[in-house]
Amino acid sequence: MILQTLSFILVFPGLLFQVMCGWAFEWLDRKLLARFQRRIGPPWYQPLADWIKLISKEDILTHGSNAFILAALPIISLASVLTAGIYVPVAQFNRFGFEGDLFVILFLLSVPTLAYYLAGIASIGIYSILGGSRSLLQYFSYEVPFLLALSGPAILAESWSIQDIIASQVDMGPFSLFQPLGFLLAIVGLIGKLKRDPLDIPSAKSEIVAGPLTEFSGIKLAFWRLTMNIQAVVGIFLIINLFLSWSFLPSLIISSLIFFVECILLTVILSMASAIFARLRIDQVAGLGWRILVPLASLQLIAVVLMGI
Amino acid sequence: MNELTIDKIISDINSLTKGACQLVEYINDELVIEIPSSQLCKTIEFLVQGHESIHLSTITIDIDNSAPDYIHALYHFWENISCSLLVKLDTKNPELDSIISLIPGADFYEREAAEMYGIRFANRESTPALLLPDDYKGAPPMLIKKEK
Amino acid sequence: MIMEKITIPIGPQHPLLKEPLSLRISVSGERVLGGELRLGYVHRGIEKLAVSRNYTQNVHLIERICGICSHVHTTAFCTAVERLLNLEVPARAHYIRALLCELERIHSHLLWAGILSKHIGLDTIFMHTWHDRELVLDIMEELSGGRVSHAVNKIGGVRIDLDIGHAELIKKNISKLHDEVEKLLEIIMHDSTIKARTQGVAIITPEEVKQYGIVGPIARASGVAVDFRSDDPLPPYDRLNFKIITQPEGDAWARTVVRIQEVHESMKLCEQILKVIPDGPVEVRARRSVPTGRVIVRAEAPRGELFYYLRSDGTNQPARLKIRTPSLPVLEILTKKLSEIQVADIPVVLAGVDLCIACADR
Amino acid sequence: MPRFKNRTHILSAIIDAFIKPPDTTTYPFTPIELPHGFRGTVIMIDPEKCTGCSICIRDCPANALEIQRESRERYRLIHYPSRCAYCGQCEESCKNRAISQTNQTVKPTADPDSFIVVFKDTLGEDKPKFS
Repeated sequence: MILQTLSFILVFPGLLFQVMCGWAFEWLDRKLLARFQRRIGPPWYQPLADWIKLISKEDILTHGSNAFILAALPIISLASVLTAGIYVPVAQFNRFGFEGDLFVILFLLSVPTLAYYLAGIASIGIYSILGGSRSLLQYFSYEVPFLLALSGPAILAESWSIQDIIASQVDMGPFSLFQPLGFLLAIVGLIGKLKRDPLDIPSAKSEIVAGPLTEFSGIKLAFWRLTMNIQAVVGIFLIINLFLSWSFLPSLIISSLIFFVECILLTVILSMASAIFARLRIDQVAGLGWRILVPLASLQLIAVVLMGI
Repeated sequence: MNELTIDKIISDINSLTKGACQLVEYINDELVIEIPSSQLCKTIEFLVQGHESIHLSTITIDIDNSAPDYIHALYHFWENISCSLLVKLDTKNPELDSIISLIPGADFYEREAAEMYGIRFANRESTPALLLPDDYKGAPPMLIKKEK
Repeated sequence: MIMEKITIPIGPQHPLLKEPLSLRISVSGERVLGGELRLGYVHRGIEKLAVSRNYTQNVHLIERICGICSHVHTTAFCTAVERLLNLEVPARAHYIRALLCELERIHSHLLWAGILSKHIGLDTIFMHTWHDRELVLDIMEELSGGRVSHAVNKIGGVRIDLDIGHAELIKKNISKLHDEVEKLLEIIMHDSTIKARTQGVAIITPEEVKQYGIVGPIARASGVAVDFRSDDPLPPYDRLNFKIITQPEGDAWARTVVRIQEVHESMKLCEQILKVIPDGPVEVRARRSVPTGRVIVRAEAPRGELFYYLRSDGTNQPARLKIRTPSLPVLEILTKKLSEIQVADIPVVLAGVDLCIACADR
Repeated sequence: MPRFKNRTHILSAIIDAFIKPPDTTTYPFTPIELPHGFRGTVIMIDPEKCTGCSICIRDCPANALEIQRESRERYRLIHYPSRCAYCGQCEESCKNRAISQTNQTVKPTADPDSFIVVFKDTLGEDKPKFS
């Protein structure tokens, strides 16, 4: 029993699976972006090679920064996304689901952003501090529409358990059909959460070098990268579960196949978005978030509530 | 707007400087007018205010080794023809009036002239180094004679 | 947002800069209060070096002022020496020089368009434009044997001659480039995120153009039609037809549009040159010692007016060579433009004016 | 406020790029083919043609050529590839067409100071190469 639980945590859907998916996501994303830009792109083992290279690099601390905090932050954020990953059903495999697990996942997915902000403040550096404050500003812009968008399926399913949401989609059909707007907003929110282009303002290279991660190197940076990748994977899994679960699935193999195909499609959408949009300014993001996304998300929510009645 | 013509500019500057100006030469059909350094600001003010699309290309400092008593400072203007003002400076005490109040864009050129040739500019606060390091201690580089 | 004033160093090493330049920008939160500029990191003393070398060596020295507009530098220098020598350069040599100048303009503007897109986070356009630029660099390499340092000019003419194969290659690559630039122009003219980032940023007014002596595409984007290809044309530009492109807005977006349309115009010029290029020799023998005299040459580099002042004292070495590159007046106005903007606009301001630090420092 | 329309141009550009084969290449482990006129290694094919006029040395902008001369006939012409700017001026200046440039790239070296090529040697091997 303990062995089984341990294997859940360490192998599937826990550590090993998440890490593999994270690297697969990174590779696919980079490859797609490269192809959109007329490049060949990296070979399949590139993320692993990069990671190994990073952990073998020297770890440099800026003068005056707290070594313990800087080491703890990437570990905390990695742990929180891995925990979130365990609770997210993968191809309808869900061992740890409970009522209200959606809340827990959303909270755990926010931890890396806060750690990211703290990393910016804690590593003494001008670019880091600017990047940190930017990441917090951006967090306030995308988080509200993201939460509103994700609460749409929960209200429609009348449950805060992901398992129930999937189950009610089996009855009613994928929720993305009922709330396409919510689905779109969830993707935009995910882009903001992952700090990907065009919402990569906290780490805008040409402005503030690498944002909060400027002073990180070696194994800590490797953990940060892994955190970002797994965060992306968990976010994609979450959105697929909430919006794109299908009702007419004859067998487990086909349903898993469809699940992963949907994940790949969502990755393609994310890559395309980063290929075709220029980075926005922070005031434009705040405007976008509060003037467009929040009203749209509220509209969607009202529509969902009306639908429920 | 009145465009620059060679005859007109000569007569204008001539009357402005009360005959102190002197047509030096055409540098391959391009106009060079020598004016006394005291008349520099006045002439440039006239050029800038009377002509809409004139711009200062650069300030060239030139020391002719065959006539080492003078440093030549050339202010190259362009509107529809090239017109350069030549000011002769004393080598021992090279000082020019700053024109940055008339043409703010002359700032870099004056700074460069100051650090490369050691020319002092009156009517401006300072001439911080433009290209050389801040702690450069040696003589102005362009004045250093080549060692054999 | 309440935040105390901090200073961000941009440069000498920064992802934003392709060449070393030191900007110390004081910001309060996201608002930029002002900037301080420091040049000289690539100062090689070329003006001083030039007076200790003979004219033949100087052609190659001057080529190395800049890695992007190297050809127009040597064209201006060779023209200056030829004027002092009173040398009648064959017409074909002039046309080949102009052809390379235009190719260089295309490649410089495309390079710049890529850098601007990269700075606003649009790497796709960066990759696409730099791919298109390769077409031009291929022509350059085939023609002159070097991608950026062409060593084409010599005093008295050019060292290369066009043959049928070159003409075919140029026509083929230029027609390919036509399609690509058409697409690029469509994207830049209509893309709303590019517009959102560049419109209204760092507006340079026509008054400032005059005050600071700003030239080239930046002046033209402010509505000032200054182009030394038509104002003071080196041959053969007096015999070629081309349009001077201006935009009235004066912001970063107008500069973008002007440059991309100039690429278009340059491609047409290349085709025109290939059509009208006369036959004949490409060089004449030049004496090594140059008669005493002074000469001023103004040429239109990709970034604007390139100014050469050359004085000879009758030997085989120049007595004074003064080079004013078009980036210098732009750098003067830069610090003025770096205030009352946001941190995110810094790359747009810097990239939008198309700095060439190597040119400015010399 | 950014408006998100007119995305079609760039979208079609990236889809176009995705369909086409990539334009970059993997690292070439074999020598790449350079254009005919590429300015590469400087060589002297026929030392007989060299008369020791030293015009190439006068014109070389990078001081990459050096002559060690004892008399009109007895000299040694040395080329330093690590200093060379590959501008092709020596080829241009040589009246007897003794020096020429190939379109081959220069082999790398770990020791640039002693990387020298003797173009013509009528001094004899016993004389030291470095002056």
